[in-house]
Amino acid sequence: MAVDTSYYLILSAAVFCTGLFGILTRRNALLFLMSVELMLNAANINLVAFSQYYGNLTGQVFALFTMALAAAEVAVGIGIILVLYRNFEDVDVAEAATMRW
Amino acid sequence: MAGELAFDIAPAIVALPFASFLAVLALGNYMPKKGASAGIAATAGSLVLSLFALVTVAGGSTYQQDLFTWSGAEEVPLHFGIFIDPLSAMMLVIVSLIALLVHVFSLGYMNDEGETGLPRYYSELGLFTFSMLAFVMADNLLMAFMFFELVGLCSYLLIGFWFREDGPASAAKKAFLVTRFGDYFFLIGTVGIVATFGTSRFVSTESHTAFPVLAEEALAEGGHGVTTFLGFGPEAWFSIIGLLVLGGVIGKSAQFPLHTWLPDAMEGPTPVSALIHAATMVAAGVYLVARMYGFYALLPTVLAIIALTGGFTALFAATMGVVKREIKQVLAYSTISQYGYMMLALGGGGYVAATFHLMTHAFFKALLFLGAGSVIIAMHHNEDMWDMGGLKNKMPVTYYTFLAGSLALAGIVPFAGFWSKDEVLYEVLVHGLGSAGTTGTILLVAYAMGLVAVLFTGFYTFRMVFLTFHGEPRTETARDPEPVRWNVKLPLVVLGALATVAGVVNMVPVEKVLGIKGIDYLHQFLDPETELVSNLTAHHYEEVLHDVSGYTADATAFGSESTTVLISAGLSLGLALVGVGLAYALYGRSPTPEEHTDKLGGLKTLWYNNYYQDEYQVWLASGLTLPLAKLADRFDQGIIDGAVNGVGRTSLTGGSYVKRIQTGIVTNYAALLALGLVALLLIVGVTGGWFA
Amino acid sequence: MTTRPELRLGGHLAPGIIAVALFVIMAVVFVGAPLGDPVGFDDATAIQNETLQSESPTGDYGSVSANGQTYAVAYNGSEETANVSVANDPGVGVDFREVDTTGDGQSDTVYAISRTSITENIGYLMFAVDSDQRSAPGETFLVAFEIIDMVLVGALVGAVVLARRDEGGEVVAALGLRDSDESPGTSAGQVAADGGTEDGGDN
Amino acid sequence: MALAELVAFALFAIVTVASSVGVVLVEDVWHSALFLGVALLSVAVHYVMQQAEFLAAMQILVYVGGVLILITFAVMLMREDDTTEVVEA
Repeated sequence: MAVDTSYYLILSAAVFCTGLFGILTRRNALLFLMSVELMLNAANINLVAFSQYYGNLTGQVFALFTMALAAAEVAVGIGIILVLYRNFEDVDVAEAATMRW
Repeated sequence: MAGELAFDIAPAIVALPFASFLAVLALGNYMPKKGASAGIAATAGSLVLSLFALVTVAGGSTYQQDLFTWSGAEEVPLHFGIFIDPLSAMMLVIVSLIALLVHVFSLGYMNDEGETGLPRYYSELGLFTFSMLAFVMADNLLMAFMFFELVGLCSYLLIGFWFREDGPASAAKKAFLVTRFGDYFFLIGTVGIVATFGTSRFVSTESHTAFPVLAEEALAEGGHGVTTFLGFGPEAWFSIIGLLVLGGVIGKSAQFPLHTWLPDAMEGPTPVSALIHAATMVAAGVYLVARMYGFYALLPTVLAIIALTGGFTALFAATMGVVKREIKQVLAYSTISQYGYMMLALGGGGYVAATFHLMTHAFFKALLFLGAGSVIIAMHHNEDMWDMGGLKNKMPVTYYTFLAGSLALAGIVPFAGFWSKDEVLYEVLVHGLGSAGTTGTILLVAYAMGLVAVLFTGFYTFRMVFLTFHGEPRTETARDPEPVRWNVKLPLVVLGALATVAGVVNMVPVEKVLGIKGIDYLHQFLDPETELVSNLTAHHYEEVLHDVSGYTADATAFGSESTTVLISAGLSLGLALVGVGLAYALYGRSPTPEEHTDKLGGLKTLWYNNYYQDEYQVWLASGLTLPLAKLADRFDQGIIDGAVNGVGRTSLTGGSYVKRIQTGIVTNYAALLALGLVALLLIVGVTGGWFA
Repeated sequence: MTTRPELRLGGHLAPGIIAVALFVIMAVVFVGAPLGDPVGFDDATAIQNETLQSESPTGDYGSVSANGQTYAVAYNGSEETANVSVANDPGVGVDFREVDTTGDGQSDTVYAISRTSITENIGYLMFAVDSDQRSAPGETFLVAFEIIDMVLVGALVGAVVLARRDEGGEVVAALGLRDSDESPGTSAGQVAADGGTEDGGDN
Repeated sequence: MALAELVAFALFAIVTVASSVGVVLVEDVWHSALFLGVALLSVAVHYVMQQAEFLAAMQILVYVGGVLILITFAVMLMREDDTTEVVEA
């Protein structure tokens, strides 16, 4: 009755790779944050899919935790990006290279 | 032994000058006479205690005490200890007496002249006296070495007392470096002795045996019981050690070729010159040989070298003294020459003679230096003898005491120098005549050099006297010299008396010619009967010299013993008188003497330039050692450091390239991560059959 | 002013090929992966034999699907499913329903129906409530929950600390009070956004 | 029924992937944020289809209601003005 689990896996892989694509191609820190959110969601889709596949609720509980951590991560990440913007007048991740070498 | 009051308080002999050093160093500016009083009090105390010890020793006691063991309590005990026997007791008296007189004289030479830095001066004098007394009292070679070094340091400080001028600073450095060059060998020799014998004691105690005794036993038993190194047999190895230690002696006692520092050391204050050259630093070398004479007596090769060095130095330095213009320079070369005599005596088997000459020389040379100091005060620190003349009437005390010292130096009977110098030459002569083979020949050669030096000694001494005191004054200053006070005259008078009569302690020729028994007091004194020093006595040395080194005294070569004595004494006295007469003929007869040095021709230049010793030593340093050092430096910098730096540079360069990976841009890291993940997935997938 | 979304294309997309490659690999693997039908979370199951017991079971809960309805069952310990027993104690999250499976108007089968939803089960798991009401398998997560709780608090504090800054010695924070006499041009939003431009300081 | 579910899945999968791609490809960060909202909402639909209704509710509450709002704030704070384009290298 339900959709085949491998479809969800492919969907998850697609979303994950889209997020990775964003990280690889964009230099805006905010885009980074959003791409990371996409990747986390891909992981969540995976968790939920396997939760249903095995008829075990652990996957769903884990996905909940992931959400909570993602929320926290976004809060801190945005704080960091704000400071970055304040110090460098920019949110380009390539500019903030003060600690390099 | 223990229980004698004089010995119980013996450490105070050393401690007093040290206390004076500390006190003057800390509080000198607030003390009476800027610290001179403390120094005088301390050295006077030392003198009294030393005399007390001397009297006790003369009564037949000796004393040895370990004070402090600072390392290797079981295997090789390295310790501080004091040892008082006739030799060291006599030396203690000489050192403390001269130190006391020099302190008193300094009142006139330094305080009255308004010098600055007097607390420094007196504290350094205190340290100097302390070091020398401790050196004399040392009961082992290592401790002796330490204080030997300390003496060298003090001489450096004192010679460079007027360090703001170029001359004294440079002279101080030269003295330090040259003596240190000798001490380098001394140090190796000390280590060698400790390594070979397991001890460096001069004196046998109940629990330990002295190293000369061990060496004697080892030679008798064919090398049993000692450790030799580098594959040498015991005799050769002992000779090497002896020569190494002798290096320090040659440096300190200003023997050829390390004598060059001594004339330069005249840049120091004149009382310091008196202290250094009469009683302390320079005497230390000769004293050291006398101290361990039981060891050297076993080594005929080393003895021959000592004798030749001494004889050559005596003649060599005397020739240079002939042409000098400055009064202190003449005295400097005479000092070198006289220490040559002492070495000659030691090498020639005349242990007592060397000690005797050490004592008399301490008196008359201190007297001459202090007299010269008095003249220098009078001449407003002009030392050129050609600017003097006619001082005889202006400063009679100085003149007569100086004359007594000069007669002693020249070896004119009956002044102290005659007796001691005569005994030196006599001992060498009889040993030279008596010993067979090369030993005898070498001793006779050394004796000949010493004998010729007598002529020169008489000449330069009285040239100095005539130029300084006789004739017409040649400058305004000499016409109206500055008067000197009691504190200058008192030491002169004391020393003048001693220089005149000190010979009576050992009138061996008189004894032998007239047959009066028992007036060779010094011989008896240095030949005590006690158990502790049974191997440190003059007759023991004589036996060892005869048995091991083949030294034989032949007093009857010219008939009877008294004939030999008379011939020897007459020869040296005659030559001395010839020298004096020559000096009178050239410089004393006319009230306005002329320089006769030009008649010497090429010799004059050679002597003026001190045989170019300085030049060749400088060439050794700058022409030979410096290029070698530069070569070594280039090797070190280029090859060794180059390899090390190369390794560092390689990793630095490599690192600076590799670090380019670390762009600091997140995207690059993410790309690398993703690429790695892709590769990993591909590998795992292909090997795991995911794509089947 | 509203603008249409414009795509940003160009050479900078080149590194994205890695992501595409990753997707291709993963897709190939997933398509070829031998995954069967999902188990799912069923609501009810039929009682195979009508041995109903009144006492509370002690084993785990499971679920069975039958006729479009899902029923909860309680397995009796480690025994086989043949010995299915369903408790009718109201304290256990199972209800009973008689169902006519043959269509003859007579109830012929008893179904046990889970009274606990997935959400309720999530709650039990998350807070480790060892309850009879649990009807779905899974582990408990109380410790992890607490840890994440702490992490969230830390994150909140961290975010606040990051967002505030000193302005002339005075701490200006998002949650702090602001002086009313400050220049009107410096709104809270601007302070946070372009902070540091006025005095050049970053904190 | 199964077909209907498959169609629904395909539909929302397309929406999810398309809006995700939109997030990373559009020029304007603000548009990215909007696309992200769409993507998160469609993921919530997928949760519902997998019997994770509670998770779906949380997805909407936490992500769309919290994270996305935060991101929106950040985007707005960092826009220099409306006419110039967003800071982007």
